[in-house]
Amino acid sequence: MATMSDSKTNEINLTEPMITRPFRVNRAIKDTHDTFSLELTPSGNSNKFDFAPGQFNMLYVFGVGEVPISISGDPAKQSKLVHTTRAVGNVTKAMNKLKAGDTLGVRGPFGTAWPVKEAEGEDVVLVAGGIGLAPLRPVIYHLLANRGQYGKIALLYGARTPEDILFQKTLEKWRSRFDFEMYITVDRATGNWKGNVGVVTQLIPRSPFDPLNCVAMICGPEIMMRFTVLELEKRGVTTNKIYVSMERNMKCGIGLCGHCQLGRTFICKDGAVYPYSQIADLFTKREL
Amino acid sequence: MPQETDKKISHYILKATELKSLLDILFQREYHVIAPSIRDKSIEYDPIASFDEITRGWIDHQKPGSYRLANDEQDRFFGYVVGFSSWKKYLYPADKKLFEAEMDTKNFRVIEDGTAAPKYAFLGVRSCDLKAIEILDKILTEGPYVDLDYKRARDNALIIVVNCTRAGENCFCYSMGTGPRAYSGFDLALTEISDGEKHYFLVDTGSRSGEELISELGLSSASEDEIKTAEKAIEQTIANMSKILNTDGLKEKIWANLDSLYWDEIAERCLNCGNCTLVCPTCFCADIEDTTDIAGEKANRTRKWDVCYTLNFTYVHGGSIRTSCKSRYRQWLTHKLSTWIDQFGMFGCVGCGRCITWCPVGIDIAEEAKQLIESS
Amino acid sequence: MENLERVLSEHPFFAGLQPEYIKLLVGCASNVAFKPGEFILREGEPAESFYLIRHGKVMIETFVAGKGSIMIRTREAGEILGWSWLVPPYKWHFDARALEVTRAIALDGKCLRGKCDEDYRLGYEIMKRFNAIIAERLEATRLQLMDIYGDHV
Amino acid sequence: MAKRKPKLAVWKFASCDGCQLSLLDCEDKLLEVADSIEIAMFMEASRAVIKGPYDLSLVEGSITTPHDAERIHKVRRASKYLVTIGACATTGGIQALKNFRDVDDFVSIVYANPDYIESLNKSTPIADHVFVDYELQGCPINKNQLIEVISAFLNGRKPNIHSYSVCMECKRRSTVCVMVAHGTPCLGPVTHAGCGAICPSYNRGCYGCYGPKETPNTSSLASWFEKMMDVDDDDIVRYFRTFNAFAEAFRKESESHET
Amino acid sequence: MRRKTIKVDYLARVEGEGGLYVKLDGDQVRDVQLRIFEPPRFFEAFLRDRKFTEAPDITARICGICPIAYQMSAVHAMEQACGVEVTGQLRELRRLIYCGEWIESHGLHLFMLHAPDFLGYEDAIRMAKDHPDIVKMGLQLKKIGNDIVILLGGREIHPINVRVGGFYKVPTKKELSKLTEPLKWARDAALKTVEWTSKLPFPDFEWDYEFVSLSHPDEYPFNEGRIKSSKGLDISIDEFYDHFEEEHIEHSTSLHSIIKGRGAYYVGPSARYSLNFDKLPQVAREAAKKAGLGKTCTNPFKSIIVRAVEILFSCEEALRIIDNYEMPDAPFVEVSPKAGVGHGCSEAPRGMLYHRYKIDDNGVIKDANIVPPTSQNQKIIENDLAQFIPENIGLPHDKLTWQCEQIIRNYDPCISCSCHFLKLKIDRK
Repeated sequence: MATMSDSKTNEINLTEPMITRPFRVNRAIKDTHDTFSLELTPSGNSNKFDFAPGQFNMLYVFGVGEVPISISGDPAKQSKLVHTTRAVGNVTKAMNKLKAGDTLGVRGPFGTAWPVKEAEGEDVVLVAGGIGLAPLRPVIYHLLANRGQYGKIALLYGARTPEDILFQKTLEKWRSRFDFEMYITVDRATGNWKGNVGVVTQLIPRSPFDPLNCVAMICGPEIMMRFTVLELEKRGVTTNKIYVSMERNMKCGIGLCGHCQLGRTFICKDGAVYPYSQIADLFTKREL
Repeated sequence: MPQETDKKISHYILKATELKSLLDILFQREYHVIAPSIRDKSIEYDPIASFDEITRGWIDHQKPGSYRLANDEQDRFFGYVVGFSSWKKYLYPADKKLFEAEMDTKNFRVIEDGTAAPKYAFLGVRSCDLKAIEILDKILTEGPYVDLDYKRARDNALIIVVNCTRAGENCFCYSMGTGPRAYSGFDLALTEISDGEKHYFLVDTGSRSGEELISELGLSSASEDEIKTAEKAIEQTIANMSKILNTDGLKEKIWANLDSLYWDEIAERCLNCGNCTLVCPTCFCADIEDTTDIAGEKANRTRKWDVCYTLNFTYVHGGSIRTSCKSRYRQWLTHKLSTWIDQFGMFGCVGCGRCITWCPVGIDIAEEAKQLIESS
Repeated sequence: MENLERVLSEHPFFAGLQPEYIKLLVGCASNVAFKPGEFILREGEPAESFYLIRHGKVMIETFVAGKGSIMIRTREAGEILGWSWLVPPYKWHFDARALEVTRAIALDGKCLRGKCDEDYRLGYEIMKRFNAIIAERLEATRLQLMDIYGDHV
Repeated sequence: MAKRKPKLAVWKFASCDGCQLSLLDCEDKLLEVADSIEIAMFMEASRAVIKGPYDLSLVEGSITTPHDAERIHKVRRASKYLVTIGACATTGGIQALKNFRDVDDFVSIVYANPDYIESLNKSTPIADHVFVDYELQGCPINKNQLIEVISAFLNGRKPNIHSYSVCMECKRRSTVCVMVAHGTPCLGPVTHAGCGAICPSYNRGCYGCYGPKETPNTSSLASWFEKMMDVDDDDIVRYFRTFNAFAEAFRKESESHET
Repeated sequence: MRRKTIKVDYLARVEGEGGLYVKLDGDQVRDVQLRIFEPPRFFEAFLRDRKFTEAPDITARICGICPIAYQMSAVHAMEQACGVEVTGQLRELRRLIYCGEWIESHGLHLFMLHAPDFLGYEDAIRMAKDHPDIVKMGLQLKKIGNDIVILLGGREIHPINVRVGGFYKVPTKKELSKLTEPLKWARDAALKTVEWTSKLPFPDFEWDYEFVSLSHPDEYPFNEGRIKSSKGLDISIDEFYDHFEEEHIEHSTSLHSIIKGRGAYYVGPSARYSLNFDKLPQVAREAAKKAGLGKTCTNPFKSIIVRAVEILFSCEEALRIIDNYEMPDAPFVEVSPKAGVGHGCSEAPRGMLYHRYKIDDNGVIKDANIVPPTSQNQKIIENDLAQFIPENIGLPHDKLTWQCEQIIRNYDPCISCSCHFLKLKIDRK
């Protein structure tokens, strides 16, 4: 039996994509009442974790199980791997209890990436709903780090309530930039909320991007993405420039277990990020 | 895995009485020989330890939802077509431990499962099943990620095909272009001829390993007549194959009927029990199961055959995507006959008929596909 | 008056409306401004007008004892506030409050209803525009009700 | 830091004791279980009773008497998690056969002096009375599944217990299908997995002791029995009316064949 | 006058639910009640209208501890009704599966339920802290018993492979031979167990019981034989109801099985042992002798030694059967239903278990009666208590209570089996 020591984890992981790699939790951050981020220190030779914005990892809590979680950190900071998720299931709830110094298993990165290269020279509109902001954050880091390459950048973000807004500090920082448009709306609010109330799609008509020269990236619940696509189309964005991130029951992460099949694609392998035009016909098929 | 020979296929004659010698060589070479034997009134591919365990003198009668063995008047070794199991159970086992992990206070350690697959010799692989193995090769070894366990088992496996000289009632390999004869991808291929007087095998070689076996056996080359006899037997098989699935435009026709009401009709009969997928030689879906001991100090990860008929299969926080039975049957059929082509460039169905025979209520993929298209 | 006419014709709501109708509408229009926190509409009061928001932000809300003000939707520049003037019994269903300094053009509902009754073509143009708004709000409301970011969709 | 051992309690209602015996039948694991949890209340095994509340209660048996109908509420109140084990606790068990008949008849058949028998009209599952955190099906339950449920609860994960058909386990262990190859009626396609598909491996049709699986299409199976296997209505009623007779899918199917 | 009651609300370490109520007046025992509040489950009622082939599976559910006993009594009764006799290797396999149940059930009772009483532990898990080797040995023994039942029956609780006429599938010689080595270990362990139990502290408590058990001319009884007693009863099983009846005692409402005209009797290991000592294999007889047992055992506390002897016997018997095994041609004898009455009586680990069925020509059960061992022992248990308590009245209350419990546990009562006990009403004056 081969024992997987830290020094050769990388090598084994490449050949045995089903074997998880133990990573150390560097910091556990509570984002909202039910969402949290884990900052992991990659193990192995290089202490670096290379990924493209939009990719996900299979995270394994010892003894509890494994779930796909998108990477939410800065792709340029390879020594700091960040995931953000909501504590809803057993695994994510157990993950929420992890503290600095604990160990978490990582397999990945898997899946396709947001089209940051294709978007160069164009306006970029990012539409996020709920926890869907997490997989888009690496894109924003990338866009802002390479600000000169892009036209207008707009983030349209819908959350449930003001308390559910993710990454508040980061958003504040971005809000103060003049080269970054940000619109946030919540589904319901009480008290002192001075921002927008209403669904995220209502932000689309008024955000200042050029529909003919833009790339749109959407991440959120499927129904929100469906409505968003309609609204973007209404503004004249062509569907091959709209990208969506899909979600299904991913188990292996490498397209070999069949659980995340969506028609002719496996989401873990062919997605999770798709050009909308590629899956438009699958998008509204029931129980596919 | 058979290595391509530089020569074209050669033909030899193996007398029925010499089949034992072939097996003896395999045993000598320390192959784990898997061959058809009878278990609980069905043909099953089980490990055998001696030639005597190979079954002889049986044919099978298969109907939707029914399988019965009967005596073979010609007393052949391979008079039946296929049993319910397929070779995937050796190449891609139903339960496979992936790793163990141990926790010490805060860190855990992963211990890979080091058990390697044995060196198999498969005797009696039918052409449809050979195609099924090729499909699994494509999926499990030619994508961006390789299932190394599969690949290792596959690389070491010796494949002896038996071409079909009898068509089962549920066979439709000819429609799917997967049989009844194999042309490549094997080490040896046998065509059994038993006409009352003579009983022998025409042996085709498909690889260097195959050639080596033949030369060790010292077989004589086949005559033109003998080659023709075998060809005729196979032609007869095609002529006798009554089940037909018209594959012209099948992929598109199935896809165009996603919202057909006919799916509801199937759903009334479908038990969503999963038998069709489990007996399918190409279905590869698997579940990844993580378990622990009571103390929470040891954990295991296992891969298990899964089927697209369960609610859990598409479970995403709080609910299943495919809640209705019809959507689950639809998923299976459309995958086999339509989306599989998009994914892997081939049908996911090889026409072996197992899913028809072993469906407890006889749902017939070929018939349902036909009805579905005609009902639109 | 010329100023109002220009403002009306440039407002997205009236885009494409014939100039003679714009002229007609000016007769029902007036400039209004609200300070932050100031009520624009009050639930239950007669709905006698609607507003083309030119600048600022308005919150549509309702007040529930024990929960306070529940915010339903915000409206911003370029958007329309209020359509209860169009449907009997012509009473506001919600409160609307300015969140920031808000400038708008108020259109007198009674006046407008009269003009629409006289000229069905104008009526149809106005109806089409409100229809789109009502449909959009209905869809948005559905989404909001589904609580799509909650535990279960 | 030493963790406080979670407290386990085992409760019995109308039953044969077989399911709680499964815990004692975990010979290899029993002492391991006892190391990880405090067996605080388990009358079949110990005269020591440690007071509640309990972290995990395993409840065996169905509710058949007014006294038990009250007692189960006390159990619920004393339990953080309540897991029912076995067919009696999850579907009313074999004693739910009386649910289809007049209970007074039953009493008079068995007892000379019926007046002393205090029994409710129906044998009902625990979940009819109190909230149940998890139901482990089977008559009897599978001890490995019991260990799995206990370790899942202790480790805060979802038990790896599947509600799909017995066929899944049958085919995975590559047992020949008794229905297809032998013509033996088998409830496997509509029955909840968990036993390991024992019966077919002994050339016997599944008799449904694990109760209905998820989305069971009992009517399709029953009509195949009738049309293709010459099974009459009386026997179909008997098939579906055994150890999980009162489970909804089985109950409805049996009722629809009553002549 | 000192009034005192001993009350055990829930009897622990017995299968099923029972309690004990004893009323004392000074050292006079006014009342002893072994209370059964196992809810009624009406097996005899819902067996009606079922097929005769279903009886083994249905009656197995009466008791999860000794399902084999129920299955055996049921199949024998049905076979008798239909005029079929199961012989040869199939009969041997039935004995073998019974060996498994005895080893398992006796192992459970001896190590897990009974032994802790003698050593002052509340349960075997606590006992394991001080005597890990003994408890582990017990668990291992029990496991081997279960392994026999699993192999022949499919699973240890409610086995699935027993049918009227034989089995659904019989094992190959190779499969059976896998049990040989573990059984050899078990035999040694059983020998040690006999020795170990013989050294436990036993109260001086003897009684002139009427022992009742099956008795067979050639073998230690499992499935077949005549019903004999130590006081001269010798009847065929068909005659059960001619000689036994279920009596209604005035102070109690529970049914007590008695021998007509004579009263209480004792079933179980000590009864079997005392009536069939000669039929035990030599190794068992010798071990018993070494352990200080005579040919009879009249101290109910010493039933723990007898159980150990029976485990030893079962291992020996199982090894004999496996050694001589040849796979039969068919796993079962075809049994066609025939209207009639059938009786079945076999020796459950805790004593004689009697079944009687009336079936019609289609094999539909018209009437069913089941007399489980615990119902037969109930009166004798109460008698033991009534005798024991006045002699030990000086003991502290807790200790006395515990000893009363131990007296009940001497009988390994299985209250779930007591499918037709009545709920007890307490007579308060």
